[in-house]
Amino acid sequence: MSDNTPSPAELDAFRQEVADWFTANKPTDPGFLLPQSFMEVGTDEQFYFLRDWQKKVYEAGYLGMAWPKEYGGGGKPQVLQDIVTREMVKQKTPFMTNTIGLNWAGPLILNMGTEEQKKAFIPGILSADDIWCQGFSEPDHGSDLGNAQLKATRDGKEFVLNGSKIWTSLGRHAKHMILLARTNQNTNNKYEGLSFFLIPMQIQGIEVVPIKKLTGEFGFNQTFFTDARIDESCLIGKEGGGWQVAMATLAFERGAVGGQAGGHAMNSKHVSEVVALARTAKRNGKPAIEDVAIRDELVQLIIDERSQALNSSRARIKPLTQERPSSIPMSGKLIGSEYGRRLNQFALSLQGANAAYYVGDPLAYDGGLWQRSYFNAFSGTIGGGTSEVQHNIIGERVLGLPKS
Amino acid sequence: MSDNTPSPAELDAFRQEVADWFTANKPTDPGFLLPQSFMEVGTDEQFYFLRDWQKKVYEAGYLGMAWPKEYGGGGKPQVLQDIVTREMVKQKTPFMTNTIGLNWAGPLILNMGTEEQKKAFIPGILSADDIWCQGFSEPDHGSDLGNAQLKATRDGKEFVLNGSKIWTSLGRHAKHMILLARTNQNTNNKYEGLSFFLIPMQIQGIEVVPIKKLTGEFGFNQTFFTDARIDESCLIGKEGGGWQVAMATLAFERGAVGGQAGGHAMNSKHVSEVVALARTAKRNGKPAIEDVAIRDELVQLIIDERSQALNSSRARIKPLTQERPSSIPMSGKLIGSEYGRRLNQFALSLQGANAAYYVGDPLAYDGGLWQRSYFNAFSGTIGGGTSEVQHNIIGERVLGLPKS
Amino acid sequence: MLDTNKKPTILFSDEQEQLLEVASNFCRDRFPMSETRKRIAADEDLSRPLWDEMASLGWLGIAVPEEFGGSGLTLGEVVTVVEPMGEHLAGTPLISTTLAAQALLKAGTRAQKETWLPKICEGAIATLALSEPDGDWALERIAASATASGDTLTLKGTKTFVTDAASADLVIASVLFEGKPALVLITRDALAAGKLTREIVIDETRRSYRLDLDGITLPKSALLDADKTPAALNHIDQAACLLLSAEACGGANGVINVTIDYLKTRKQFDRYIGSYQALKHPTVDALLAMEAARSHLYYAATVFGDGIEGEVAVRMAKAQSGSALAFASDRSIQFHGGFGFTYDCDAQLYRRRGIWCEAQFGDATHHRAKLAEILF
Amino acid sequence: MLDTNKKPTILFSDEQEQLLEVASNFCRDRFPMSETRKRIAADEDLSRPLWDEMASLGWLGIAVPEEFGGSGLTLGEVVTVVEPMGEHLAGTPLISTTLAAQALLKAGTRAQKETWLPKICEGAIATLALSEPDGDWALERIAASATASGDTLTLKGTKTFVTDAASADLVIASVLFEGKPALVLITRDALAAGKLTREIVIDETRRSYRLDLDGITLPKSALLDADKTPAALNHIDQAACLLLSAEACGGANGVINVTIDYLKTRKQFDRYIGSYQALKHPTVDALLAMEAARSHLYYAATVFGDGIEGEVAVRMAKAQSGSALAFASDRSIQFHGGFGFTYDCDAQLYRRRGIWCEAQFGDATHHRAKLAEILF
Repeated sequence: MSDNTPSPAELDAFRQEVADWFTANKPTDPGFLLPQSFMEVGTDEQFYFLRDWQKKVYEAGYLGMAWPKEYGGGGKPQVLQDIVTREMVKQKTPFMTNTIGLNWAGPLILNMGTEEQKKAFIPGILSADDIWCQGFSEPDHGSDLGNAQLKATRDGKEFVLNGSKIWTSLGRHAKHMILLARTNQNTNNKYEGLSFFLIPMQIQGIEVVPIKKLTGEFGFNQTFFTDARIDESCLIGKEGGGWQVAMATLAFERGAVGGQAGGHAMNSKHVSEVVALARTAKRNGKPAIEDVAIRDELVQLIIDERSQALNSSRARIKPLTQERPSSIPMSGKLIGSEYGRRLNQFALSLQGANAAYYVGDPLAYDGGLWQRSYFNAFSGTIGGGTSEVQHNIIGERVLGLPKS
Repeated sequence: MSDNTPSPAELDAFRQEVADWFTANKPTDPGFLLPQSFMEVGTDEQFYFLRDWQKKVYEAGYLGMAWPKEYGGGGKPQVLQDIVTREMVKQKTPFMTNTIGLNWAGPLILNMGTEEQKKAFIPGILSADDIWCQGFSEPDHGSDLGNAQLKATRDGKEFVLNGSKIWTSLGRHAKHMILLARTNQNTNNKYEGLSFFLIPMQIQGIEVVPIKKLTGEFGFNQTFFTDARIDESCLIGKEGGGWQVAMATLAFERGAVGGQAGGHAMNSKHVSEVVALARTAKRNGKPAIEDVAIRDELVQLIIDERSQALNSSRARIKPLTQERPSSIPMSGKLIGSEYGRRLNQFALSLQGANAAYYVGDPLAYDGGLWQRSYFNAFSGTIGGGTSEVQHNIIGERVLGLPKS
Repeated sequence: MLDTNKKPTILFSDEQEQLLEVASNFCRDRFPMSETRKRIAADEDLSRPLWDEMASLGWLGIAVPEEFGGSGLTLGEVVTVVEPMGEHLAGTPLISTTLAAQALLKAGTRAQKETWLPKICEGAIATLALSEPDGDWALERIAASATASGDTLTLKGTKTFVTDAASADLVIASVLFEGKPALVLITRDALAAGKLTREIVIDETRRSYRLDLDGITLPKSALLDADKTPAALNHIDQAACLLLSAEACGGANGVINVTIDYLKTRKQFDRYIGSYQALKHPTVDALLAMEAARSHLYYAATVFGDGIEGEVAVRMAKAQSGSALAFASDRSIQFHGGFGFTYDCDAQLYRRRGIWCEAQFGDATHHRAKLAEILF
Repeated sequence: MLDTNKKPTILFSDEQEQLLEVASNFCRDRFPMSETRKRIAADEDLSRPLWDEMASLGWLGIAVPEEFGGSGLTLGEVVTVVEPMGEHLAGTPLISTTLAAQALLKAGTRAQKETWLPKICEGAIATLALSEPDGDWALERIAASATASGDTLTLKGTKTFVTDAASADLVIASVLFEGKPALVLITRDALAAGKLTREIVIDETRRSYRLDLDGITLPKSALLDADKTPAALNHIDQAACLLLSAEACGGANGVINVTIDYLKTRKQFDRYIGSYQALKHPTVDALLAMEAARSHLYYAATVFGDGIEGEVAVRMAKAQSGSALAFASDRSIQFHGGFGFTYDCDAQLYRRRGIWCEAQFGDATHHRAKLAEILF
């Protein structure tokens, strides 16, 4: 996006500047347990804390650095944003909470939106003044997006929305939603009846109902649409062309193509933190890490975490992936989510009797983060196609095994 | 079978007598590795050694003790035979190799056979002079017995056999076979076309071809029938009533009903032997059993082995099995066979570099028994319905889950 | 070393059979999941009438000798009551009270037994205070202390996971006294306001408290018999493992039933999801793990207290049952898919119970390590 | 301690790419399973022409400096040749010879290097004699010994798993000399008849021998450089782990392909068995374990020799690849059903190779224990 590529020396200087800024400005412990991703934002205090943090980062010039200046971006080379993002991960700062805006809606609007849409939406996405949510999944056919049934019925220059969407994170705080809806019930091909909209959330006929998660907390919602009317200008892409727009959006989300605003979206737990926990927790009067059975499992987890990083590295080397080029890309979600569940579960087993504490008890390790994180890990092994479905997909598409 | 039930004192005396006899008479190491069951008898030297041992036990009066005297049995109470069998297991003597005769054919003939058949067959079964084999499984539909396709076509007072049976252990040494064959192709119900025969093996048109096992050894055969003619007197049960006879036979085999001749049929490996191995094998200069990771796995194996014994004990207590009475009986094969595979595999992992030795190398632990036993363990997890099929059966019949 | 060639035999008494049937019916009737959820939502202690009913059934005195008002049976009979409670996720002070009574029986003075055991049989709630803030499972590692000055003991330290303490008439705490582990009897009146803090625990059916001992004073007669205390602590450890095993076995069975119900009724891609082997086979594995745990449980109940054989059996039961419930409930969440991720799905309640059962008195790894010490 | 936050990066050179392609084609062509089975049945050593062809491709000198007639590349390039050999279950002296050359390079005297390395590059077969009858993986624990008398060394003891020894021109054995581990170079002419006994090993593609050292005498000049020996033993250990990892990764891929072929063509109950999730899902797990092992392998190849980072990487590769092959081949036998139980099914050949690969230089448990020492 910029002609003047920075020199190595400039990059080094920038790296240092960024590291210093985050060291100086990253928020201190708010006194309550923070979520690990936007899907877990369950309370207002969590939300406002995270929104303020994103705003601060943006105002310091460290978000949307490679997005066009005319819409509030920095107009700078992507490499600078990447440096910032890596530093945020490294310093374990809170994530950027307007994730759907920054990684899904924003890139989509910049790529396919009208000039008006860009002007209207992009600045608020970056500043976190305008929160976005997504309306893809529906109850009863979770992973089967193409089967979306929420109706958008044309009525002159408007569409009337009826139906419901589920797992709408930040739905209560969102100003806008990206929505996949059915504008035509009678197509031969179910995909051709879908259209894609950018809709306002604060209108009559839209009700957001929080879903209590297995953690006992909130974060997801079910959104009900009852004769909610939107203008036809909310369409993005062609009427009936929603499936293509949705696929493009998911490609942005996966980072398969560029265009994300930057900043990290998730504070995943790493094995190094579990190692630290094993040094603290006691077993028979000694640190748990001195127990041989625990060491053995910890090493296996380190190997497994590193497998994922090494898979990514190897995926970029063609001669080392030519027999089954899709094997590593298609299995990342399965491996990562199952690893996450296992890591968190193991972290509990280190805590002795104190594994039974929960979020909010002063004696809970790390404020009960591990207990909550274990439960939330199921969003990875269930959401976006369960691990069982992932096994099918890999078996059939990578190994060419017959369908079940 | 006897009126004069022995007194406790008599039983104790008998127990001592038996223990003394086996201590004095059990065979010494023959200098070659013995099989663990009749299915693994692969060489003539193994066969003759085992046949002689059975004969010796029989002639000492310790086999078929509860079978009728008039057919060569002992005519004594079953409790005495049970004492002998337990002592054989305890002293780890070789098994009784005419297993099909003692546990399948013998009880069947005593139960359903004619007086002539009893006179003709029972004494040779006990003395091991007449070895028996079984012809149930066929290639291509291993577990689906009811689908047997070997044809027995009536021709006057004879039947003409055509087809093939697989996994016929001791087929080369057998004088007789119990055979399930199709006497009628045109029944509505596939089970009604089956008949059961006691046939001679040494006739024209029967060819026994050894199958080389994954161990590199022999023991199983495929038996080919080409216009082999047998007399109709070979029928046992009614023509067309073979399925019922087969089910009755399998009930004898499982020991679900009494009537077996006694003596044990298998030298299974037990975890106590793996513990002994772990005390011998070295790791970093110390006995492997001092390695904490190994101890942890060993304890789990001890727990799992004991689970099986405790399941059997609990299965006899109705109030403790009433929710799912078939759960324990139906899962024994799956649990036992998978445990066997796991135990043997773990035993290999204790042997350090020497795990790579195989049967016949003087440095192999226990003569390479563990390596062979691990491979042979697959006969348990594959034969008689694979572990995968067992999971289906338990899921559907015990838990009532829908069919796959 | 244990003779692994010996065939272990489970015995089951007529009393066990009767109690199991009565308790199963009682739990089905009194602890439907709707009631459990109501109680969680209201954050209430167990209703007193329900507790009194349990007392009137004689359940609090099952393993208390007749001379003290009990039935004179064993903990093996208590198991048959706890197991169905576990299946229905009942959260009652039954385990706490039973264990406290065992502590009294094993190490109480004659006066303590005569005062408290009959009251417990009639419905007094009692509990133990053994754990400490480091969460170490080694019960003999005690930081809390008692110091004597004349006839008065002054306590110091913090005890954790003191279940049902707020409604308890009696707390028995472990402390160091004169350098050795000791048990002291703290009556409700000795607990000043503020001494108990409600803990936030993962199993929401539990009522657990942190007990601040600092400054609590007791008469010296509050000490249990010092000579018997080490054996009593060992006994309590094993008794707790036995009862928690029963609770976990019941829980595993309960959550397997929750899973099966869903697998039989939920459809995806036009098939009942229970027809998919990816769900069916692990559910079978959960069943087999639970069946094995149950066999170990009732063997442990059979040989409880029988020296090494008893200790081995109870540790095996604890290891196997904890793992069985953990596996069954973890898979249950997963197999419920999106619904499994919601609070409304019962799978999570069992998963929370599973974490509780493993965290209390040691998980499978801990007990396997202890078993290795005994067996090898 | 290792920085687990650092992102590890695999590098892959042009030479590696070329070698991988050439070796893959070569193995497909020269080592079809039919040839492997013929060789097993005939109990023959590798055909000399085939070995000479491998030598002429330069594979024996890949990691030998140019001054000694090699290509001056690294073991990372050897990995790309060994991996396809593992996939096709080729049993050649390539690993033995490469490791022996490494021993010479790291601890050989100038004269030893100049004499032997060029010969090896041209096709001489060499091997190591490190293991001893107790099967312990700790290479520094040595019972065999050498004693000097004047200029003559007399050897004593037994070495095991001396692969390809009967066709080897050179054996390098570890012994204790003056109380310290030493390496001695034994040429073919120093081995009297009867000193080598063919071992019966589970991997029938291997030719393994027991070496009776008793009474073998050598000139003192047969000793490798004593100062460099400890480092050389450490290097050999890691080099062996690297090459065995390559072999195991190749084997895992090979047996997964065997399994997939069967799952796609065999029907039971009127369906291709590969459509059953009970077979499909574990096969996917085998694939993912193999992919992970391969990633570890090529990272280990990238950082080989790089101190702690290198050692950690190679131990991880060895642990992961051994487990991957064990799992994939064990499941392959099972999923072939009755056919899997026969010698004709290729799954057993891979299972045997898997046991060999784990038994040589340590299995996953062993390497995890070593890793724990480094990491914690």
